[in-house]
Amino acid sequence: MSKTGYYGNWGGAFVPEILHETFRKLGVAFIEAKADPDFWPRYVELMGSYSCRPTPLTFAENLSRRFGGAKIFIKREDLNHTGAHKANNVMGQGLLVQRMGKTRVIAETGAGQHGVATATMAAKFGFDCTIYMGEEDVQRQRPNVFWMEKLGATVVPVASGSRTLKDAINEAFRDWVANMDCTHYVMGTVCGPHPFPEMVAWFQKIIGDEARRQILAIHGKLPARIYACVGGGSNAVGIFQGFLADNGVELAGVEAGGKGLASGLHAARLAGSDASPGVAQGYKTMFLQDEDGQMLDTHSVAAGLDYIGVSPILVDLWEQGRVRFSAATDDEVMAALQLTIRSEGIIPALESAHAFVQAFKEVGDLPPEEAIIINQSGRGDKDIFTIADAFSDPSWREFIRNKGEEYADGARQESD
Amino acid sequence: MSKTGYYGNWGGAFVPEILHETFRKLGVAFIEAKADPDFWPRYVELMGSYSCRPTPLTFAENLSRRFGGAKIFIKREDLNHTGAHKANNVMGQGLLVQRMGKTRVIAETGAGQHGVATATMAAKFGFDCTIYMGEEDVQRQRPNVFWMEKLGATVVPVASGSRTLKDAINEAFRDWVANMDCTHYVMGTVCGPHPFPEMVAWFQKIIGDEARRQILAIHGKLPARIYACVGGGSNAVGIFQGFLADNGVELAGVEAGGKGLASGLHAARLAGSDASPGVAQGYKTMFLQDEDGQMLDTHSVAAGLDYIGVSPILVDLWEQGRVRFSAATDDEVMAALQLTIRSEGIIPALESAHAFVQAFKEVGDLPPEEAIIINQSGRGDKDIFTIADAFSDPSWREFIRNKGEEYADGARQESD
Amino acid sequence: MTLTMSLSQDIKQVRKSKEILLMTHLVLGYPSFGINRQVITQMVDQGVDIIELQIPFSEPIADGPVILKANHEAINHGVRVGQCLEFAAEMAAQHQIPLLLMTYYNILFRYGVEDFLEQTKENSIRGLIIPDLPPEEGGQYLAACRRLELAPIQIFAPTSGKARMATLAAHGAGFIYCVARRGVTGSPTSFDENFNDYIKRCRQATALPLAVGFGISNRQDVDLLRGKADIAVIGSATIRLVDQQGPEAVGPFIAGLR
Amino acid sequence: MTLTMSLSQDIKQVRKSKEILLMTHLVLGYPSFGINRQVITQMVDQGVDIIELQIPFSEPIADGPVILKANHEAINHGVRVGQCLEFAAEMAAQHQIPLLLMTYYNILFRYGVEDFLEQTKENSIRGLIIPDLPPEEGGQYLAACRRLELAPIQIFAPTSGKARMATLAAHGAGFIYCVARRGVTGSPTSFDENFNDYIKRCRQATALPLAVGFGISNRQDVDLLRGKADIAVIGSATIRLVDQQGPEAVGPFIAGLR
Ligand SMILES: Cc1ncc(COP(=O)(O)O)c(C=O)c1O
Ligand SMILES: Cc1ncc(COP(=O)(O)O)c(C=O)c1O
Repeated sequence: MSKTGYYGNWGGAFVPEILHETFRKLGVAFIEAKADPDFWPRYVELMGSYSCRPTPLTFAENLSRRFGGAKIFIKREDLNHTGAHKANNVMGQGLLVQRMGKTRVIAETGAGQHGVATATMAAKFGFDCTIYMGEEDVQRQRPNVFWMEKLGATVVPVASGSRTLKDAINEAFRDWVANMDCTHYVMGTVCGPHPFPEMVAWFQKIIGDEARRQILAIHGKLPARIYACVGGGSNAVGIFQGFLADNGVELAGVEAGGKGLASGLHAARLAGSDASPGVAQGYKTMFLQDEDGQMLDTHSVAAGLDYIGVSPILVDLWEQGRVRFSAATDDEVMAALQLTIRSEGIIPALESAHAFVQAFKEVGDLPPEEAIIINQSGRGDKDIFTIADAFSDPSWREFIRNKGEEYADGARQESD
Repeated sequence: MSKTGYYGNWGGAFVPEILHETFRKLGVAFIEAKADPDFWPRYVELMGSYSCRPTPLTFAENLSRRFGGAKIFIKREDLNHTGAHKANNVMGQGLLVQRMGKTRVIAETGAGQHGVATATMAAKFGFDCTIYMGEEDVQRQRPNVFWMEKLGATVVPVASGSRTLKDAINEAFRDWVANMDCTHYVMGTVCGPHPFPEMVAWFQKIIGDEARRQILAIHGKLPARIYACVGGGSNAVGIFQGFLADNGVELAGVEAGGKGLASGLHAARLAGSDASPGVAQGYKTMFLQDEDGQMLDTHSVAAGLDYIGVSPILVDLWEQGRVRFSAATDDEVMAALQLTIRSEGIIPALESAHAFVQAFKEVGDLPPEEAIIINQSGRGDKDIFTIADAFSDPSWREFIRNKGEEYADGARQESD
Repeated sequence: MTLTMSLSQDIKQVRKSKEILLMTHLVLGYPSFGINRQVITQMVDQGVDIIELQIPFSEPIADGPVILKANHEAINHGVRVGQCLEFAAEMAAQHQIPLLLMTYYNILFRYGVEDFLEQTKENSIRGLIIPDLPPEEGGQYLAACRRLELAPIQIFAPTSGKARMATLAAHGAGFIYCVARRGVTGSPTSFDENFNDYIKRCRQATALPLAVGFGISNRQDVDLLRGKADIAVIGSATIRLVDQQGPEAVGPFIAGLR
Repeated sequence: MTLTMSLSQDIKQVRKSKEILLMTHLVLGYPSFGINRQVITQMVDQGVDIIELQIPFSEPIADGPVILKANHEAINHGVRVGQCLEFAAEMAAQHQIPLLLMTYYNILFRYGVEDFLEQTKENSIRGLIIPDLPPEEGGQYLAACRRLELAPIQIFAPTSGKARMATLAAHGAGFIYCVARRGVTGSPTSFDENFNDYIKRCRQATALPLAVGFGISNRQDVDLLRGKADIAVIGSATIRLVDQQGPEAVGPFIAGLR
C-alpha cells in the first residue's frame, strides 16, 4: 500500500469526523487481532466447528467432459453455514466485535445473504442486530427477511434513493454515526473505508488458503485459472489471495452484465467502460456514476452483484493487469445455472453463476492436463423466487397464486 | 440378526416374486461392496469432496448455558450438500447403482428432501430419475418439486390413498416391478424390505463414526445421551451406530407427537401405544394401523416424520431397551425451533427440531461435566412455507399474496 | 366342477373338457357387496371356473391403478375384513366353483395367520394368493395351509430362474399363478416369443396347472393362451367394466371371452 | 458584514455586535431554484449571517432523512452541479453575506478539485464544508483552498479527542463546525453537561469561531448556545418548514430565532 488504506490509487477512508475515532479504534483492534497468534487459529476453529470449513473442492467431472478442456474444480462456499462465503467475513468480524466489547451490530444487505449471515452471527454471539435493506430488496428477498427476523434481527427497509444496496449502506452509516459507542458496522464486502477492505479480505482469504492446499493435493499442481464473480469483490479477493504470488495462475473476475453492456442495464465496473473513478460510501474506487458524480442505477438478475462500486483492491489488481474482468449477461447466467444444476447436481447462487459463465466460455481452450477453479460463492436455493421467475416456471406460479389466495381467504375469515 | 434380514422379530423381505431376483442381486451387490476394501473409502471421499463431510459437531454454548446442565453439542447434518443427512444414503446408493450398471433411479419422497437428494445424485451420476411424491406433499413442498425438476428429475404426483409418503412408496414399488432391469429404487430410509434397512444404515453410520471421533476429541469422553428424530429412522440409526456398543451412552429417539398422542393426530409408533406389529411396504415393523391391518392417516408438522412405519432396526433396539422413545408435539417443536434459531443462529429442519425438544426437556438434569449430542438431521430453510405458516407470519403472508397477484396479472396479460 | 379332490386335481379334471379355464377377480366390497353378488352370479352363470376374491388392503403394492382404487374405496366405505370373510363364506355356499382369497399378508397377520386360515377353510374357500408373501417369509402360513388342505398359490414371474421356480413349485399347491410380465396389474401384455419361452420354463418347473394373469382383457388374449396355459386370469378388466358399464355388462363380457 | 477580510475575521467582526450569529442551510434546486431564491432573500432580510448552500449528491452519508430526501429529489428533477455553481454565483452577487458551499467530496472530485475550487472562488463563495473529506484525504483540496483563500471549514465531533481537534484546527479556516452530537442531521439534540464540556474542549482547541450544528430548530436552542458558540446552524428545520408551510414561512421563522 502506498498510503494507509490505499491500494495503488484506490481505497482510503472518506469518513465523517464523528466516525474518525471509531475507525481509529477499529483499525487498532484489527491490527492487534492480526498480531495475536491465537486469533487466526480461533477463527479457523470457529469456521470449522460452526460452519463446515474447509469447504470442499469438488471435481466437476461431467462439466469437464462436456467442455473437453481443462478439469473444472468448484470451490464450494455454498456449503458454508447460511449458504455463502459471507459467513467467513461475518464470523471473523464477530470475533473482533467481541474483542472490542461492543454489544450491537448493524449491516447492510442487498441479496439478503449478508444480512442473514450477520443476523446469524449476532444470534450466536448474543449481539443486538439491525439490518438495513433497500425496500425493493425487502420485496424481492422476503424469505431472507423472514429468517433475519426469526434470528432476532430488526430489518429496516430503506426507502430512500434507489431503495437497494447502496442506499442500505448509507443508512447503515447513518445508524453508525449515532450509535458507534456500542455498535459495530459489519461491512459485507471488501469495500467501504479503510480498514474494511483489508479486514474483509483478511477473513475471506481462508477461501484461497484452502483452495491452494486442496488443488495441490488433488491436482498436483497449481490451476491455470480461477474464476470468481464480483459484486463488492469479497469472494473474488478471498480466493484470489491464495494465488496472487503465483504469476502463472490467471485470475478472472466476472461482473454482472445484466441486459448487456450496451444496454446500460448492468453492474459492470471494470468490464466495459461505463465506470469512472469516484469517492462515495467512504472510499475511492471505480463507480457507475454520471458526469456530475451522481451514482447510477444498476441492474443484475443477481441482487448480490447489483452494486455501483467495487473493491479498491480489485481495481488496483486490474490496473496492474493481475486480474482481468469480464461480464456475464442475465441470459448467459440462467443458461449456465441450468447446465450446472443438470450436469453436477449443484445449484450455484445467481451471483456465483456469473463465474461459471466465463469459465464455460474459456475452459475448452485449455488442455486436459490443466485445471481451473470456479469459486461457487453461494447456493442458489435462496434464490428460488428469482430463479423460478426467470424460468417463468408455470407450476411454481400456480403454487404461489394458490398460496396467496389461501392467505387472502384466511385474512377475510379473520376479519369476518 | 436371527434370520436373514431380521432384527429380532422385525424386518424381513415381503416382496412380490417379480422383484425376488432384483433383491437377490441387490443383496449380492451390497455384500460385494461391503467386502470391497476400496468401496467405503471411495464413499467417504465422495462425501468429503461433493458434500462437506465430516460435518461439524457444534458446541451450542448459549443453549447449554440456558439450560444449565450438560454441554449441548449439535451434529450438523444440515450442512450436507442438499441440506440433510439424506445425502449420505443417496450418494452411497448412487455408487452401488453405478456398480450394478443400472441407468435409472426412482425414489419416494415425503418432505421432498430425499427426492431432492436423489435427483441431485442422479444428475451427478448421469442417471435418469423419477420421483414419486404424494399429491398433497407436492402441494406442500413445491420448492423441492421445483428443484427436482430443475435437476432433471420427473416428479410424479401420487393421487392414491392418503396422497402422502406411504403412497409414494407404494407407487415407487409399482414402477420398480415394471422397470427393475435398468432401474434401482433408492429407498430413503432404514425401512422397506431387506437389504434396504441394512444398506441405508450402513451408509448413514458415517454420522455416528464421525460424531464419536469428534466428541472424544472435543469433550474428551463419550456423551451421556444422544437425541435424534425418528421418521423412518435413518438419521437416528446413523448416529446411534457410533455408540451402540457404549452402554453408558443413552440413545433417545423422538417421534412426531403431532397434536398430542391422545389426539390420534400424530406419527408416534414407539412412543405411546397406538402402533402394533404389522407387515407392509415389504417389511415387518410397528405400524400405525387399525385392527384389520389397514394403515391409518398420520400427522406431523414435519412432513419427513409423517409416516406409518419405523425402522425394524429401531424396533429391535427398543425391545432390547437400548433405545428409548418419546414424542414431541407440533407446538413444542415450534418453540424449540424458535429458541434454537435465536440462541445459536442455527435453523434446524422441523424434523430435527423434534430431537431438540426432548433434549431441552432433559439436559438440565445432567451435570455440566457431561455432554449430549443432538443430531440435526437437516436445515430448516427448506421449510419456509411450513414454518412461516406455523408462525402465521403476517409479512410473509402479504408477500405471498402480492406475489400471487403479480403472477395472476401476468397470466391475465398473457391471455389477453 | 365337483369339489371333492384337491384344487389342482379339480382343475385338471375340468381341463379335460375345456381347452382353457377362466379365473376372474373382484375386490370385495367394491363398489359394494351387493354388486359383488350380482357380478359373481353372472360370472358363475357364464362358466367362469375359479374366482379370486380380493380382501382390500390399504397398501396393495402389487396392484395397478384400477384395483388400487377399488381397494381404497372399499376401505373408505368402511369395508372390514370380517365382512369379507362372511361374504366369501356366503358365496362359497351358494356357488359350486372354487373360490380363492387374494389379499396382502398384513390382513392375515393382523387377524392371526392360523385363525385366518382356519376361518378360510371353514368358509369353504379353496386357496389363497398372497402376492407379498414369498415362501421364505411364509413358513407358518405354508404349514397351516398344508395342515388345512388349503392351496397356497405360488407365483412365478418372468424374472424367476429355474431354481427359484423349483423352490416355489415345491411350496405351491392348486396351481401356479404365472405373472405374464413385469409391472403391476391392469395394463396390456404382449404375448410374444419371450412370453412363450417363459411359459415353457414354467411348464418345465412344475406339474401344477398354470394360470396366466396380468393384462388379459379380451378373447384374443385368452385365445393366445390356449395350449400354453391352463387358466386365463381376468383381473382389472371386469372391475373397469363394472365401473364403466355397471354389473350387467359382466355376463356378456365373460360369455365373449371363450 | 463587510467582505474584506478573511472569513474568520469577518465573523469575529460581526460577533462584536451580535451575541450569536445564525447560519442557515438549504439544498440547491430543492424544491426548485426559484424557491431557493425566495428563501435566501428572506433569510438575508431577516439578518441571517451565513448561508450554507448544499449541492445535492446521490449518497449524502452524513445527512438525515429530511436533507437526504431533498438531495434525491433535486437530482431526480435534473439538478446539475453546473447549475448549482451558477446559482451560487448569482446569490453571492446579489447578497452581501458570506455564502458557503456544502457537498460531498465526489462532487468536487468528478469536477476536478482545482477547477471546482477556482470556480467557487470566482463565484465569490467564501468557503466549503465537505463532511466526508477528513484532512488526511484532503491534501489537494486543502492546498488549493489555501491558495485561493477559500475557507475549508473543518468539523469537530464529540468523539474528537484533543490531539485530533488540534490537527483539524490546524487545517481549518473560517470557523469550526462543531457537530453537536452523534447521529445525522435533523433530529433534536439535548444541550446538557456533556455538551458544555464538549464545547469547552472545542474552545480550547482553536481560536477560530465555533459554529454548532445538528438539531437546532428554535429560539430556545439558539438561546442555549449564546455565550458558548459563535454561530448557531439551522439545518433541516428550514427545509422541513418550506416543505410543510411554503417559502413564506421562512422569514417569520428566522425572525423568531434570535
Ligand atoms: C452468493 C453471493 N455471491 C457473491 C456475492 C457478491 O459479493 P462479493 O463480490 O463481495 O463476493 C454475494 C453478495 O450478496 C452473494 O450473496
Ligand atoms: C431433515 C430430515 N430429518 C429427518 C427425516 C426423517 O427421516 P429419518 O428418520 O429416516 O432420518 C427427514 C425425512 O425426510 C428429513 O428430511
